[in-house]
Amino acid sequence: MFQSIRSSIHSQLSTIRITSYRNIGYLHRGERIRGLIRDESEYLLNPNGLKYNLESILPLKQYLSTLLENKSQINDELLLQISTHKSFAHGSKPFNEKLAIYGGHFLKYKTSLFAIQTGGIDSLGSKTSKDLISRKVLAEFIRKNELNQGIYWKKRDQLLTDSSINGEDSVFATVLEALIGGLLLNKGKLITEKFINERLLNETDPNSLINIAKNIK
Amino acid sequence: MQSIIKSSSSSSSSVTFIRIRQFSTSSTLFNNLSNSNKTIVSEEDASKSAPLVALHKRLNLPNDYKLGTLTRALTCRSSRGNLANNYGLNILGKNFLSYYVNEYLLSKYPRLPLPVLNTAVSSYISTESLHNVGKYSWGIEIDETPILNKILNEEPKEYSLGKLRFLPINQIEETGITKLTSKSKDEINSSSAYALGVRSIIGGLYISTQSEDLTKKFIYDHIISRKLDLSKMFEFEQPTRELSRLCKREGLTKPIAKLLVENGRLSDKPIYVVGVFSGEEKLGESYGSSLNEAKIRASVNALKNWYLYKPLNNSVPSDKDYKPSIIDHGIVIV
Amino acid sequence: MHFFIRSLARIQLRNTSRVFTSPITNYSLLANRTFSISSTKYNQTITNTTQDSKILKQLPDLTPLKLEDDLYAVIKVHSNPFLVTEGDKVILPYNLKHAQVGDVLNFNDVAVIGSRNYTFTDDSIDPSLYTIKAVVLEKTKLPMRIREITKRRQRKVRHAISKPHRTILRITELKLK
Amino acid sequence: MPIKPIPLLPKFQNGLGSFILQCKKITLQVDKAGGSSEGLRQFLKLRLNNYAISNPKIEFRIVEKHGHPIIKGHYINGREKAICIRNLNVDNVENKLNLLKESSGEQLRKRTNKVESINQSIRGIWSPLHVDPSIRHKI
Repeated sequence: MFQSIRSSIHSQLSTIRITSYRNIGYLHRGERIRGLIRDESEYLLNPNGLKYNLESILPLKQYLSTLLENKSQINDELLLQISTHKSFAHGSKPFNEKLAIYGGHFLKYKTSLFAIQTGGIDSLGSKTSKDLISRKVLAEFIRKNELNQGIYWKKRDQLLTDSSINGEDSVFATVLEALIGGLLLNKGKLITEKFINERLLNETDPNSLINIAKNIK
Repeated sequence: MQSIIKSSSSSSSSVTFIRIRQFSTSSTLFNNLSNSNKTIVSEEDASKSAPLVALHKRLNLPNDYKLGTLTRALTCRSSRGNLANNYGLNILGKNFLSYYVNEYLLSKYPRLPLPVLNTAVSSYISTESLHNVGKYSWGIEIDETPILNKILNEEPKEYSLGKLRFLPINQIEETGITKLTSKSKDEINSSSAYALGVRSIIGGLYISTQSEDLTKKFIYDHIISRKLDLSKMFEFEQPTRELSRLCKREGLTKPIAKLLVENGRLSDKPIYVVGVFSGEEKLGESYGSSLNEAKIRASVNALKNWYLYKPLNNSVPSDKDYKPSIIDHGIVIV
Repeated sequence: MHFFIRSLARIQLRNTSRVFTSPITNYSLLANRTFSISSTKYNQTITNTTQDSKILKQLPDLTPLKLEDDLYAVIKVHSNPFLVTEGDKVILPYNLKHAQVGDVLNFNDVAVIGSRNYTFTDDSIDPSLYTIKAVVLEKTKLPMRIREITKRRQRKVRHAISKPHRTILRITELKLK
Repeated sequence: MPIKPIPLLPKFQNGLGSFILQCKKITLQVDKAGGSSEGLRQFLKLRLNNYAISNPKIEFRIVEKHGHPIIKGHYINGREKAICIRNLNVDNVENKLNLLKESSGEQLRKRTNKVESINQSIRGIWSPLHVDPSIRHKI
């Protein structure tokens, strides 16, 4: 691996040559055989059996298009990253972990300001303000707005059906938080605030977090 | 003498007059009273507390920030008395802090891996860190004087409003007195109390000014402006392997280590400079006293170059003139 | 891939230390070569910028420096040079009488501004190119020193006491405009 | 986990971001009748009010005690500085107060460098291995 060359860095830079490569010609399909590299399209499927491609993000795109109106839309790759959980494909595809952390903090921050507006400083830390952004409510929001089809993740155990145990709630909540994080990083604070005020913390909207949190109990 | 004192206390300055007497006894017999009837301190009472006024001015808090709010921020839930406590302010301050520190780090280093990001955030806003802010940069004092001493010293009732009030864990043991009650769950140590105080002061700033921008600026000035060297926070277990996984994911040519310069190979202190190249691009370079060491160091250097990439524009999403920069694809999973 | 290219460029340029110099075009600056003490307090914005508009200035292009991460500068106080970066403490060997603790100082006599790979030098760099600010942290003294002064073949010992003043500044801002 | 984070605490540098006056409290110890306290008594009567108003960041505390007058500065770093001001006149008392105010509470020490820095060297350390190979020293 090391070539001991006594010449200078300059000559070194010009003499780098790429040596031979091993190219993989065969992608295995069908049953898994150890040592063979599988065809991606075979196993890159979400629990609903949807293939990993840009078409699946159309519902999310439509959902956002009314929000962003005539402003430029979020690019498709970012939307796909937003709807991909870390558990999918062993993290080899861009995933939403950090976006979710960031978006989650923003959501928490905004809901605390919302709680102060409605109930004063003493309402912070109460059960109602905590429930507003619980995993269960956030996941229900994704389901109610029919964004749950195109989410890529991997079930911990295929046999578990209860959504609070098999990880579905957690993954869906992460996607919503990542959506907020992605909007923030791509479009800035104002539009994200608009999104939160119109869609998440809007009392008149039956699908908002406030109404979901009321009904879920 | 009395006339001097009156003239000075009538102004807005922070002067107190205390007659010191020596007492050897101290008392901690007073129990925690219930916090059911909470009162918010009036502005007039609060302005009589010299440490409170001084703290307000020292932190350059705006005039909208009422002294009563500052008193509330310094009153922990466990403190005795019936003053309004900082429970809500603390939560608000915590939300502000965690959002803005996360935003700052994510915008400044978009590719920072999550474990390092979380550690860096907690370096800024952990209890220990905020304790340092409260104690060693803001100079907040703890209200430690026993009540009996306060009475005997003729200390004004309002004086202790400017100090941090909480129920400490390590109460002074008195000889001949056995504590029968078990440890209360409200008891906190001084560093948690300091952290509560600092977070609440930040929460109180928003409550007083209703301005997110002012609060953000305050957080940047006092919390984020401290120096933290992120490049010293990494420890890689398998740097060479991780680098090759990274190159594979990003579609780069497989990384190859090449010896650039060497000196003293036959001596007992040889030195090698190795660069890691992907195709013709140099990813990282470092030195070592053996070829393997230099290669590992070079890989670490390349990984740090990648993870600590700083975009040129330094705006954050909450800025008005925000320009989006790159969005990271996530940590490399080996 | 910016960082790869930048780090590559860095290595290539390290060997050839490049210095861009430009002739002094603004002679009015040479007359006033100390720092000015701003009357503003900390955290206040300063708006008074008086520029001599009669002299046509051709400002040098400092884009390479602007693309770099960290900067250093050599600032001069009463022609005494100090090499500083942001956050450094500068120890002035005297009592800065007119400045109070907490005041902000603007430096306008700067000889060098540079980064890892580039350096810009001038006799006195045009102040419209940079902002360098410091805050007065502390006005203190050195520990008292007693020196024994004797003359040969005489028994008398004189004790010379010295406790000189120091003013300590912190560089709070160092950036190109 | 491939990357292990190492926890560090950030370092506070006063003046960066915000400047905080290090002197937080000054105690003025005065004797009611003693002759050596005359200057301080004058100061308390005539000037303290204005002095306290012009220095709102500092808490002033007057203590009545027998003996020579002492002024004591309390600093954020936890240290104290005490100065005995016996027989000093009003102006000298004020000068001593200014001295306490302008100090950071750090113990007086020798300053060996013109600039004290915790930053890494920006220009880097010179390396003999990176000079032009035609003039590089070879062993």
